[in-house]
Amino acid sequence: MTGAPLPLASESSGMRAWLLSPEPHSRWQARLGRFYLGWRAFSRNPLAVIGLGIVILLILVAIFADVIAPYSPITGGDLRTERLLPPSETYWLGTDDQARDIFSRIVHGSRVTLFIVVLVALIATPIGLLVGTVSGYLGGWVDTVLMRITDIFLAFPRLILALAFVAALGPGIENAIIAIAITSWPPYARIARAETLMIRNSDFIAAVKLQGASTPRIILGHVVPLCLSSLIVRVTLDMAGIILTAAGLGFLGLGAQPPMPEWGAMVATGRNYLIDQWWVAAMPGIAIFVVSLGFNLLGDGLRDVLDPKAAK
Amino acid sequence: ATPPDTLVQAWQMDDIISLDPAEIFEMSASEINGNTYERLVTYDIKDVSKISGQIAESWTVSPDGKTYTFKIKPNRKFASGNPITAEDVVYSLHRAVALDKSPAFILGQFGLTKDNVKDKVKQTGPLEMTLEVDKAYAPTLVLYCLGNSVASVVDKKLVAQNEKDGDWGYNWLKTKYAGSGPYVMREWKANEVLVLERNPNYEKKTPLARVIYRHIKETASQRLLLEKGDIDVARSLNPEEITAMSKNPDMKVQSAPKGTVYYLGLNQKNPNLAKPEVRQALKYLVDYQAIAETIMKYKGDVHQNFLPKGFLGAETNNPYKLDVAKAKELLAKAGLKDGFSVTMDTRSTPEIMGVAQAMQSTFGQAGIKLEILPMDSKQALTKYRARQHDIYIGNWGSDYQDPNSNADTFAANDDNSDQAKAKPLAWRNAWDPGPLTAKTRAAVMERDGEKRAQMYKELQKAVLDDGPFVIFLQQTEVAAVRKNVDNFILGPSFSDNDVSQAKKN
Amino acid sequence: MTKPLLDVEDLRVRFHLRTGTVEAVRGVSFQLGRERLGIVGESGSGKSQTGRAILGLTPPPGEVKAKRLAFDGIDLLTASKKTLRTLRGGRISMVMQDPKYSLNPVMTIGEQIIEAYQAHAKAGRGEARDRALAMLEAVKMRDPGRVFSLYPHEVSGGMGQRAMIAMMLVTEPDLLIADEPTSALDVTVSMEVLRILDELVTERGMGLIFISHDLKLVSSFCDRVLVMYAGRVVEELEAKNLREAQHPYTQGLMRCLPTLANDVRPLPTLNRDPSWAL
Amino acid sequence: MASAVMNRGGGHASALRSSLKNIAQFVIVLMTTLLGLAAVTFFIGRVVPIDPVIAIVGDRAPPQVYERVRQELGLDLPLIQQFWIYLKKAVTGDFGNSVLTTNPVLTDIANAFPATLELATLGTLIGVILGIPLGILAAVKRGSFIDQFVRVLGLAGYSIPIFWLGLMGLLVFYAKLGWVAGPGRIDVTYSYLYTPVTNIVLLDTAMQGQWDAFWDAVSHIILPACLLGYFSLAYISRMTRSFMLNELAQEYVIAARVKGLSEMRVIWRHALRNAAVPLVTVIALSYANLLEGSVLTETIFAWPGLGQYITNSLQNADMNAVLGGTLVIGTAFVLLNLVSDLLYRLLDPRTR
Amino acid sequence: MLDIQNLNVVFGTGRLRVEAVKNVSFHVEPGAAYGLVGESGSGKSTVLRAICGLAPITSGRVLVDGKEVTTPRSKAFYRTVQMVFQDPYASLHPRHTVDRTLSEPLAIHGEKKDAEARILQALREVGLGPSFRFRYPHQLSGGQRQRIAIARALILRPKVLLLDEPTSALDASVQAEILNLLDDLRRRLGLTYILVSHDLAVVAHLCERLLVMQHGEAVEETTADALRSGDASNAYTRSLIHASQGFTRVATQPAQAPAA
Ligand SMILES: Nc1ncnc2c1ncn2[C@@H]1O[C@H](COP(=O)(O)OP(=O)(O)OP(=O)(O)O)[C@@H](O)[C@H]1O
Ligand SMILES: Nc1ncnc2c1ncn2[C@@H]1O[C@H](COP(=O)(O)OP(=O)(O)OP(=O)(O)O)[C@@H](O)[C@H]1O
Ligand SMILES: [Mg+2]
Ligand SMILES: [Mg+2]
Ligand code: NI
Repeated sequence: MTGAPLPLASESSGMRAWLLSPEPHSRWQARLGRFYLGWRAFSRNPLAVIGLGIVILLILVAIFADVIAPYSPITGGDLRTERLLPPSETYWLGTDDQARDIFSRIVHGSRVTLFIVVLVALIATPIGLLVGTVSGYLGGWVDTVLMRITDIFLAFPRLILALAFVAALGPGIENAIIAIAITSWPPYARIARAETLMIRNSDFIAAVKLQGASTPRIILGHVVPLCLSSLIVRVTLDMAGIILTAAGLGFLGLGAQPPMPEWGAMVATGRNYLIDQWWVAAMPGIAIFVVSLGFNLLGDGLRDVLDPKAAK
Repeated sequence: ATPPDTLVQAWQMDDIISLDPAEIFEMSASEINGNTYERLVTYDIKDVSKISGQIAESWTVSPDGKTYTFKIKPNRKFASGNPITAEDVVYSLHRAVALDKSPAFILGQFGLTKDNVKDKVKQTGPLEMTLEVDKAYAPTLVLYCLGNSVASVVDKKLVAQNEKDGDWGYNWLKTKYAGSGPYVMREWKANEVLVLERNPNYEKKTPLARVIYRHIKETASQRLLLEKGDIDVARSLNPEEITAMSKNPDMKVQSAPKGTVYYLGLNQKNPNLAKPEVRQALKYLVDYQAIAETIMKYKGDVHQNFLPKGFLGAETNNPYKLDVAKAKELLAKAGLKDGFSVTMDTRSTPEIMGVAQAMQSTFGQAGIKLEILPMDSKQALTKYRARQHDIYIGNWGSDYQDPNSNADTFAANDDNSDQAKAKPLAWRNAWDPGPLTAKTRAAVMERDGEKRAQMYKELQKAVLDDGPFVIFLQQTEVAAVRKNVDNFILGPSFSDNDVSQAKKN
Repeated sequence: MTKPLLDVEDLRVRFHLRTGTVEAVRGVSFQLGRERLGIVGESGSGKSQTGRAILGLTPPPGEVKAKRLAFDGIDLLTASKKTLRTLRGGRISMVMQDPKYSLNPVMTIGEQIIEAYQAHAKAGRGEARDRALAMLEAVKMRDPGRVFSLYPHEVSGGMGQRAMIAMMLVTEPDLLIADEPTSALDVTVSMEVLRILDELVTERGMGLIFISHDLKLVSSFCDRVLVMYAGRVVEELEAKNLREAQHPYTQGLMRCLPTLANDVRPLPTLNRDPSWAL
Repeated sequence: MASAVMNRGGGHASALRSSLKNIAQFVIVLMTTLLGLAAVTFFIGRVVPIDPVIAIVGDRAPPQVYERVRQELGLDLPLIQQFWIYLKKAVTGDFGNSVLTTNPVLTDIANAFPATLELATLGTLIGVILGIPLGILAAVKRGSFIDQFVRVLGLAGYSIPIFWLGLMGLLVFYAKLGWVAGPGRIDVTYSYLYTPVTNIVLLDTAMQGQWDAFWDAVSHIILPACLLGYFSLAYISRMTRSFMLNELAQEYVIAARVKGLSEMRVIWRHALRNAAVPLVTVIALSYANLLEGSVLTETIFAWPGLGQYITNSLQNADMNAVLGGTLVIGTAFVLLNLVSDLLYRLLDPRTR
Repeated sequence: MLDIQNLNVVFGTGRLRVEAVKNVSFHVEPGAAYGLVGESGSGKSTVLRAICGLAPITSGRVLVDGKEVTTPRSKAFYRTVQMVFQDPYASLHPRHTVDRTLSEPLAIHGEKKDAEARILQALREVGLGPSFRFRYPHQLSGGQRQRIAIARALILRPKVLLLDEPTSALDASVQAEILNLLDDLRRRLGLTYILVSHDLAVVAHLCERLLVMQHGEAVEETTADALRSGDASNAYTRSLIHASQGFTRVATQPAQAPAA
């Protein structure tokens, strides 16, 4: 955002004027104002708003799963009579091979999905950020070593590495998440490093250096916040990939443990009934698709807001 | 579509790791072996108790029951054109024992070792040889073992040509062929394709020129290929797909019970599982019928004894059924009124996973919290062999057609210590079967068929009542075959799956 | 001055943005003959947008309106894309501020000049090459043959700017718009570049619009000056009379510059009157 | 997806010296990367809770067989020593034998890698041929219908589970419509008409003039290739769009317009020529990703490729095979990096 | 106050080697303002950056208050010497408010207690009111940004201010305001300046003495008064003076060609 010229016609209401005030009176007003500006830019993009809606919906569903789901996601009905039923009024999205209600499972599965997404973001982003900024800022042999390591991780077949980790740590959703996180930080490190390289010679970094700031202080306080936005965008865009990788691990039987209603695992089971009982795989598949799409659209919108140079 | 003189099968056959008969131990490889090699004797797949000669014309057992003499059929040839002689048979047995690969114990159990095999297995004439065993075993046991793939007769001349550094030609034969069966193994590309071709020297010429096995992991892909006619037989379909195929007018569904049982192994190191009431309770917490009719439809029938149907002395009574109340009662008696938590090592195949989840649900009804630990089969096995599991869900296929094969593992445990050399299933579940071990050993020596069968019945009863095994199904192998294929035969064991007389109309 | 080369009346450039509409140029009118017209004003006063609007190169969200916008009798507002294209580069050219950004970094300088020439003249490669070399020579490039095959990053700023001028003048346009052509250059180098421009204008009789924020420079270089403030022309006068400017804005701009000649302390600053923008 | 970060420097100096230096640098990079990969893979192999001996001898093997094989594999030695022995052998080109297939790992890979290479190359070609024009179109017509279309197309590419799309593709185009052939690389009927030389079926059949076989192979590869192509298209078109937007906003594009060039020329000759520079890296990355072999696609299409090979091996603790496969992929990755670096230099005079 | 002796700065090695500053010496008295002029790339900025440790000193000595500086510079050094950069758009952290920017130096030096008051005072000193305190850089004009940059430099109460073309990115009217501010601050706070600029008039306006640099070398040291009277011994200096007077149509001696 550059010094935007004043709008000619602006029907500014009190609240808006306060938010957009060129003279904020407190840190909070300044921050909120910035946020509001971002939100305004964001909300102009209908697809991004849809994305946000989807993500919020996901969160709501995850919170209220117990209320929303009509049946237990874990214990099924009678194997002989309620197994693999097509969508109907009783079972909105049909039942699966264990005679469980697919809708209830998807609803509860949203928690797992959210868990995966949040945890991977919380593990991978800081690693990538730290490796990238330290490497980019310090340069020299630190850079060489860190980037070599990054390259090695990057050159590693991703699913294989995840598989190996899961194999080593034992299957289970937490380990799958760790595995995914461990395989997904290198691109973030690369991005953060590229960003850092651009920032590190800028005058404002020179200025803090001249105030005697220590290296950690510069990296954490000044470099990291600037890399964060492009990273957030990237992570959001990667969310779909993360869910799908988790699904891929589930598909290979290494992700979530049954009877946990993990969407990827559900699709994986459903694959056996794909042709005749299409709903078993299709329903969680659609859920994955919608959520990934939501994250992608959101990421796209965020890119416009947080990363104006990439958006153009 | 497939060529008229070629049968194309789709199969999950990534388990093949060797085609050397001395090493073959896996399902897929056994089937290939069955169709490409011959053994001294064989049995009728419709009635396995009828044993007949294959390469042997006749045989006799010495009165002390320790020496077997075989006469070889004259004028028969290997696929290479070399004549089949007693020398080849002796060589093959020497070779199997000397190489000492995994299945070598099938011969080794008769006292044959690397060092003594040259004296115990001897050529006594151009078409005559003798085998000497260490004890007077039931002759059927010995003969069944000689009908096993490990005792396949290999072409000595051809193998010797390819021998290197005294390896008995092993490194060559692993991927090549030197036999006399109806088909010749022409090409094997691991995880891709295996091609059998008609053996011109076989006495009963096969109707088909070629049989191709394609490795197709994805069952849905197999089904689509079958429907399109790009394969003739789909071997790995899941129950729902079989159901669909059975309704398809172009297909027929064939099945045969196999000598494999599905069971839960309850580790006796777990204090809860070590209680007899708990073991019993768990046997009442499996919905046998529902599993057999839904998840395992076409894939297995309810079976609760360790000897599969078709084996000598096999019991067919299935006393247990789902009875939650009874189970609760038993649990209360064991002092576990509120149930307990337990894990189950589960191979992540769709079937096993489905069954495990069904059990998870019924166990839950009695308050037992079952946590399923999905893992790869090799991993599950590693843990199982280290006795680190709580419950292991798996299957056990008999190594040869004799009841001892299963009794030896389910009902006998010579040494229950952690350092034990042998690791039968009883040992893996840390179960000391007490007197049953001796009984199992005795049954092997019983030469009277009737009496022997009776002994096995007793053993089965004991294990059924108190053993740490919840046996629930006997496997059925099922294949969807296109209507125009005839004489595609699924036998009682994998080596009996026979395509030698298959033909296409 | 008979028929003007360029006739601009009430030119307006608007940008419809998310935050509202910005009017960057608000009713600019002027006429240009074969002379040097300077446009000065502070940053953001609309100088560049005026220049770009003439060439029809207002960036996407922008919208151009004018009562009259004619070049040599051709109405630029209604002209077809094709006509515009032949005019652009052919008869009207533009030299931009920074050679670092306005030369394509992956094409050699020679290629870029040839391309400009061939876009307007049906000429073979050989002829175009000769023209390009001649043009490089005309802008006083010391070793035209070498510069011809250099990439933009391989030449200094001054050389790049000269190459840019060569590229824009190779088609012998009638009107050249120079948008701060020297502000990225050193004082000494910029004098050289200006000298070249000056010669070309005098020799070829082109019209020149010289956009700059440097009043001192414009006053010494141009014939006539437009002073812009907030998208409007607040004053138009002969360059040599700049010191006698009437408008307080122009006066202010002139005075607040420190000079070697007389040392005023503190420097007078500009007191902006909101009425200037009206 | 991996990033498309570019940070390649370069100076101006005699080409020979710099290229010599580059070769040396490349070898060092390759070596350290491979060593790192080998080490990580090797030690992963040791922590995988699968007993490699069981994978070889099976479940029923008697104890003495088990013990013998364990010693044969050298599993009784200290880890570091095992790794050292492995490295020494690997240097001489001996990656050991695969347990699962009994073949030398190198032979297996020589079979599996071409299959993946064939698929990945075709997929990338599709992705490039369609993705770049789409990306350009979206950038040029920013905000228009086509832009939204490309965006949604791309997003869908990111979001749809590949196994789902793969099976649906088979169901529709193979089973229902019959437009393409089913899983597998070539029909049995044709599989004996040619001799595998490169193991790239399309190449082998074409070189041997077996056109029927060639077309059959084409009909087999087309669906999985399109599938992978779609995923790489999704990525490439979006990156193209963003690079093009970036270039189109540059001053030199305006300068080109000032010169009176046609819009086509401005876009293709000026903007794209510059956008091509970072795009090369993106394409190389997406190609590298496909070269890893998509386990899931390969499973569904019964494609005996590297992804399946390694996964399968890993599940069976067949560590020789996993190591070999990982090293091949690592090499491919580093090589692709090198190629994209060279192209980068070629395309961007500033880095020469 | 500041003594530069035979300063050399070399960047890179081998074919990338650049001798940015060659053997430059000068001395600045406390409270004086010293100018550095020269064409682009002549090493003016590098001299400043070398003084404060942003560029390596290859050889030579830099003395502040008679004491040679250490590498890395001590915290005390930063309290003595501060710098203002050329581009006000690049010298403020885009995500930090003015408040954060100004409190950062205080936090670094552990002077948190009267931070509030000092920030407000610093703002006042550069002629900005408290209403600017919570703005982000994008909410400020170029001139205002430069004032913030000056405030940041002053908040630690340094004795020496290094000014690297502080006004060249600004409009003429804004430049005047900043120059006045700098003039005023120097008088009030008794600061020592080193000012880099390519604009002779600006240097002459602010400084008493100045050094003309070309290709990394000191060409001539002269005074503002000498500039005004136009007597420069060096040809290069003369050409600078000439160029600063605007465009002259009469054919003159072509100026020094730029280094390629
Ligand atoms: N693409 C655009 N979108 C929105 N507003 C724009 C755009 N381009 C220019 N403007 C606005 O138009 C106004 C005039 O800009 P212009 O570039 O003509 O100024 P200028 O006089 O050339 O300034 P400078 O001396 O800084 O080059 C400015 O307020 C600017 O913010
Ligand atoms: N970090 C660096 N690495 C390599 N070379 C550098 C570096 N910084 C400056 N230089 C080189 O040192 C020389 C002097 O640069 P410097 O920035 O000091 O010039 P300047 O006189 O400030 O020019 P300007 O007026 O353009 O700011 C230039 O040739 C420049 O390319
Ligand atoms: Mg401008
Ligand atoms: Mg400088
Ligand atoms: Ni990138």
